[in-house]
Amino acid sequence: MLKVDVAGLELSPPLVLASGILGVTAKIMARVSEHLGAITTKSVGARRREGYPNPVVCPLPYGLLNAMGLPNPGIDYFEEVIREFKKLSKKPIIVSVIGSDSPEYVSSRAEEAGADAIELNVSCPHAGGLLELGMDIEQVRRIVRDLKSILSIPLFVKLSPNIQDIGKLAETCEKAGADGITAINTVRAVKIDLLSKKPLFKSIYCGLSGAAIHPIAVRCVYEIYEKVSIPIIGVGGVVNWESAVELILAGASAVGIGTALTQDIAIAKEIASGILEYMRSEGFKSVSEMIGLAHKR
Amino acid sequence: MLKVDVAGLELSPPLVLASGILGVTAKIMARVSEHLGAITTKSVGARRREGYPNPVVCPLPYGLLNAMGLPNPGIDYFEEVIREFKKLSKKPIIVSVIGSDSPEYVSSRAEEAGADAIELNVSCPHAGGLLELGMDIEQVRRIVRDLKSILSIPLFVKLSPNIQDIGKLAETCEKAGADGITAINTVRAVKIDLLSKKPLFKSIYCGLSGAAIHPIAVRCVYEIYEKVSIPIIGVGGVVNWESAVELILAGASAVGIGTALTQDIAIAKEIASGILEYMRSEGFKSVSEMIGLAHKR
Amino acid sequence: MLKKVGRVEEATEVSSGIYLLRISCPLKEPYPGQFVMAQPPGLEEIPLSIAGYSGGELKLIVAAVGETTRALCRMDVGDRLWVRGPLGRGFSYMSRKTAVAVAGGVGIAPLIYLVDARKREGLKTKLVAGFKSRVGGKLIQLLEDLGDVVIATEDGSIGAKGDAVSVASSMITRSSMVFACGPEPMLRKVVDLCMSVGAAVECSLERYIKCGVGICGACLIEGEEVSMRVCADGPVFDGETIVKLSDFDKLALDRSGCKVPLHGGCPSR
Amino acid sequence: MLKKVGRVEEATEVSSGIYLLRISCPLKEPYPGQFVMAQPPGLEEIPLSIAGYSGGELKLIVAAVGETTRALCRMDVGDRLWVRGPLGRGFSYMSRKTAVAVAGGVGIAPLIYLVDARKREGLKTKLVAGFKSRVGGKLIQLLEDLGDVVIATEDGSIGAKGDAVSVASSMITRSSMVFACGPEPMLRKVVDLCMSVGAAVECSLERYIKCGVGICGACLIEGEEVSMRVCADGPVFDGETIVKLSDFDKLALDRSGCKVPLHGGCPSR
Ligand SMILES: Cc1cc2nc3c(=O)[nH]c(=O)nc-3n(C[C@H](O)[C@H](O)[C@H](O)COP(=O)(O)OP(=O)(O)OC[C@H]3O[C@@H](n4cnc5c(N)ncnc54)[C@H](O)[C@@H]3O)c2cc1C
Ligand SMILES: Cc1cc2nc3c(=O)[nH]c(=O)nc-3n(C[C@H](O)[C@H](O)[C@H](O)COP(=O)(O)OP(=O)(O)OC[C@H]3O[C@@H](n4cnc5c(N)ncnc54)[C@H](O)[C@@H]3O)c2cc1C
Ligand SMILES: Cc1cc2nc3c(=O)[nH]c(=O)nc-3n(C[C@H](O)[C@H](O)[C@H](O)COP(=O)(O)O)c2cc1C
Ligand SMILES: Cc1cc2nc3c(=O)[nH]c(=O)nc-3n(C[C@H](O)[C@H](O)[C@H](O)COP(=O)(O)O)c2cc1C
Ligand code: FES
Ligand code: FES
Repeated sequence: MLKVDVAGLELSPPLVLASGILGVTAKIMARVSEHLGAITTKSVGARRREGYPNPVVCPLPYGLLNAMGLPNPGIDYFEEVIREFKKLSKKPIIVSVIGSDSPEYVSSRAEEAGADAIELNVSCPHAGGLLELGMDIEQVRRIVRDLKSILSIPLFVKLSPNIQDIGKLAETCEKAGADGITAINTVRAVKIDLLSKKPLFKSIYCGLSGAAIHPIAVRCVYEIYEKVSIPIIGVGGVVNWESAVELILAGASAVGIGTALTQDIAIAKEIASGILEYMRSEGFKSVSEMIGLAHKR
Repeated sequence: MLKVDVAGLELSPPLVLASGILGVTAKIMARVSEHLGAITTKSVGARRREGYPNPVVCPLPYGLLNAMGLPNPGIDYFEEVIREFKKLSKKPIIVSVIGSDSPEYVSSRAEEAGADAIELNVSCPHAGGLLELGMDIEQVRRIVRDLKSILSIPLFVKLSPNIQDIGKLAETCEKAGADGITAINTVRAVKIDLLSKKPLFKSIYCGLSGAAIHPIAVRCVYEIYEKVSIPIIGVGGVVNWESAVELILAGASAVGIGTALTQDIAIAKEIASGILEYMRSEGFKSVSEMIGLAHKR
Repeated sequence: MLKKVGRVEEATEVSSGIYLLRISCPLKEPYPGQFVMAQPPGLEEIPLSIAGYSGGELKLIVAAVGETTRALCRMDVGDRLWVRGPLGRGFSYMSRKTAVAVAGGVGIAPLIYLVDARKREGLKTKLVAGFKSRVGGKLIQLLEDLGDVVIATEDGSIGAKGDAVSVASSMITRSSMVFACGPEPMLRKVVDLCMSVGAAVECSLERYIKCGVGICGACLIEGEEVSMRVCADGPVFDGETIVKLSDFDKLALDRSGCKVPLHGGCPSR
Repeated sequence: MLKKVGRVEEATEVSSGIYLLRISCPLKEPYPGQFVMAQPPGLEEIPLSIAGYSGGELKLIVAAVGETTRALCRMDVGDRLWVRGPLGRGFSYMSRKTAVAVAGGVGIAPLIYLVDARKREGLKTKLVAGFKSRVGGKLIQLLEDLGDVVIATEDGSIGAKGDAVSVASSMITRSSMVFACGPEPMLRKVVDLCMSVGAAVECSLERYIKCGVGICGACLIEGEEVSMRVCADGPVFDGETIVKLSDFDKLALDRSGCKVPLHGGCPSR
């Protein structure tokens, strides 16, 4: 009952590990994948990056601020991680690719290594120039088109809420050939340190995730669903089954989980069983009946 | 010690009632003004509006969703409210004016009635076409310029976080003659009702306020401060003195309080004394020493 | 107070157009006089006084007067709705050993909970429930189960003939604490009488409720030097406050925020 | 666990380059073996084991090895810093009546709290604290105040001569529960010895910590079929788990997420 097809990926349950969350080694991804339908890796580029110095997170009562800075070992190293994951787990692996660091090269290497899909990250609000990139509709269109011309696996584009019209950008991605949209990345934020009286993070800007951004994620998914017919992976503030179901009703075919893993690494299990119970009590026979239902007049 | 000059308004403490919060009658504004430096009225237009039907709010653990729909009696009625307030209180009254409903007419009537400043609302995320207006840099420039040409009291422009480059928009406002910026309005959101499986609000879209948006408000104020030299009234998620001080260090000359009044209508008192204590312990002699300090290298 | 899902356990017509709803919905223990915002899925959210609460079960007394209340009253067992509360400030119901409660029409709702809560604390309350005309046997039964009850109808069709206040007046003059809920002209009479005999009085008032949490300003009731939010400073106000509220029994805000005359009794009935 | 402001109450050099910090900072009562992320204003946030906690006062034992630890050690009374914690999972410190604790260098930090917490519960612990060479009198005093302590130095300059494990070995073989913290080559010896004599063992491990809340993946330590987050599944792991961790004493992730050889002992010292 919890099975969905998302751009050709079969996900059961319709829950995905969000990018940047533990997607570092094959073994941890295999461990986390147990209760999920698919996993997304951390965002990878052509070059190795160490990310920003500590502090890289600041927990809030209602979410998390982070400025990791896209640490990653580079695709030359990471393709081995992909291969190893494919040996350890049958779950689809979506490889997140940094949009500003040779995405074509990285994506094709990832595909060769066995990636089941690529997620193009054009939306990190504090690193890699991705905020600016993700807001430049022309550039996004070009990258998506170029990537599609070389890839045979599905391509998702991960969008930022820090944009005027996310529906329009999603539409552009669809027209350029994207197979799906992932929304949302973190919301651009700043934290001031009351002791140093300076921004807490060395990068000044950081990203807000967790419960606080859930109503924003639902809005973005709702807006995107109005504009495109490709599937949406809804991400942002999913902390329980209710928040997951809201995203599905708003238009998400599957739901990503990130920050909530700080509460419990196996939280997806609970979320999946909550969705199942909701479906039973409301008389839904499949997840696909629920997708985008909030748009029906 | 808590006195600041904001575009010619003398505020003590540097705390302002945010627009749409109780700013309906002269008497309630007078009551609330006791612990504040100034009050902002609800947003007023030329025509009477009833707003959306209930539900108009949905409390969250970390904030509030609202879709009031800009209810207001229209300026012909409201100018009496302004006059009455001026009799009841010595605190400055900032009259919020709906940007899409004859702002020139409304503002000049408000000025005549005794308004100490006008706040141009071009940023409601769910009503009055203000979301679209607030994102149209050319229109905002024109309205600001036209208003400035007829007003002799200071003009603040209230901006939305639902925009790509809030710094640039603020800069445009400054160039067009605005005397100050108010940031931010609520963040555009959607809530899906799991029982009806439809958007909870009749307007579909709603606005997120309260603690959840504080790091976004700090970021917006930080970005605006980098771009303009007119004063900023920082609003969004101020729930205690710490959140108020963060906004000031990020660049706000004064701080608006909205949703936090659901906890305690006199919360400003506590916030003011917290700010004072922080100033004493950190050796600040005036609020102005703190404004924008986080930008100093 | 977050919105919570309630489940209808019973919806019975206790008198013509007046329903008793039992809803299972765990809330923070409410005080008598507090209210909830109730919303049947897809319809409006409206304020309703808490007529009872125990063991996670909420009781409401609803008059079917419009779309939302009618929908509520038509709900079947097992149907679900949104409930937000308890909201507002209730009666200081423990303050006196004996008291009189005066209800007009469906204003009975919060007083049922009050009388019951006082009974559980060993405090006595004489309840005078006034109606226009004959009411259903189930409602009468429900009231009589509470203890010391006098029913009054304006047309004398059952119980004492006359409005609730005149029927209650002798009890009020002998009492030191009076609680009341009903149309404002009636409440005015209660307050005036209490002030004249020196009895403490608390009334539950009504205004149009939007946010219910004290920030939108829709529900203000004011006097020369006071401005009160019915949803957050009330809905229960004491006599000293009420006499200062020149809006009382006269003016209310309309949905746009204009202050307009209160038509008829309760602004919302 | 939110960031909280801590206030330095004392910063004393207890041995050359090793400081005892007392910080007032109300935390959720920590377990021995848990750690905090500490950040002097404007500098990095680093992991430090909790060396003691009572009545809102946190004790840390810090080796000044780099910019942040040096800054911490130089702090004056009244200076403030950010503290986030307690984080991670600690020792199962109550599980046995008697136990041996083996420390290498500043690995002593969590064991001080462990021994003290056990003492408060009436449980005995023999502490063997090994150092390269002579340590300061204040540190020795601090350890001796805990009770049953043996000091070992590799050069024999004070206490027993030899590394902590060889000095502790006879105690370990007679014990059923061993706690340890120190460089991984030392911990390996402890684990091997414990496994061979059938004693239960728990070690506090270190890896580069970024988020500290189990979501960034910076601190993974792995084996053929296990992947553990030092910050959230640890930092304390039991012997059964450690023997499955082929990374143990061999590999660690660098800051980019490459798995690289562990140079020297502890990845972070
Ligand atoms: C604090 C408080 C407690 C109340 N307790 C009860 C109770 O226990 N039992 C009961 O039957 N009724 C109670 N009411 C009145 C009840 O809220 C209205 O009867 C109900 O809202 C009508 O909704 P409707 O859609 O059925 O009718 P509509 O046709 O929408 O309106 C009918 C009348 O109800 C009023 N009304 C509608 N919406 C609201 C609102 N949001 N706030 C206030 N009035 C409104 C209208 O002004 C109109 O006068 C209470 C009102 C308040 C303010
Ligand atoms: C769980 C845990 C508990 C610890 N407990 C203590 C303790 O009680 N007392 C103590 O003195 N030290 C402890 N450490 C080690 C301590 O964190 C490092 O010594 C400190 O981070 C060095 O920072 P620096 O800026 O002074 O030095 P740098 O010059 O930045 O680094 C010196 C060494 O410390 C390591 N290091 C730097 N940052 C980190 C980090 N974020 N996470 C892990 N290692 C890092 C580096 O890899 C390097 O090997 C602990 C480490 C961990 C993981
Ligand atoms: C610590 C952390 C690291 C992240 N790293 C990435 C990343 O590398 N690439 C990416 O596309 N998104 C990244 N994100 C964003 C998440 O994938 C997700 O979009 C966002 O956190 C919202 O979901 P959540 O509220 O469930 O966490 C990161 C988020 C966090 C909290
Ligand atoms: C119920 C409600 C009504 C509001 N109405 C208005 C309004 O009429 N005009 C306006 O400019 N902002 C309005 N706002 C936005 C607030 O002024 C403020 O910008 C926002 O709520 C963020 O501040 P807060 O987190 O302190 O509430 C409203 C907010 C709320 C919660
Ligand atoms: S209903 Fe909003 S203040 Fe009372
Ligand atoms: S430091 Fe981030 S998972 Fe451990």
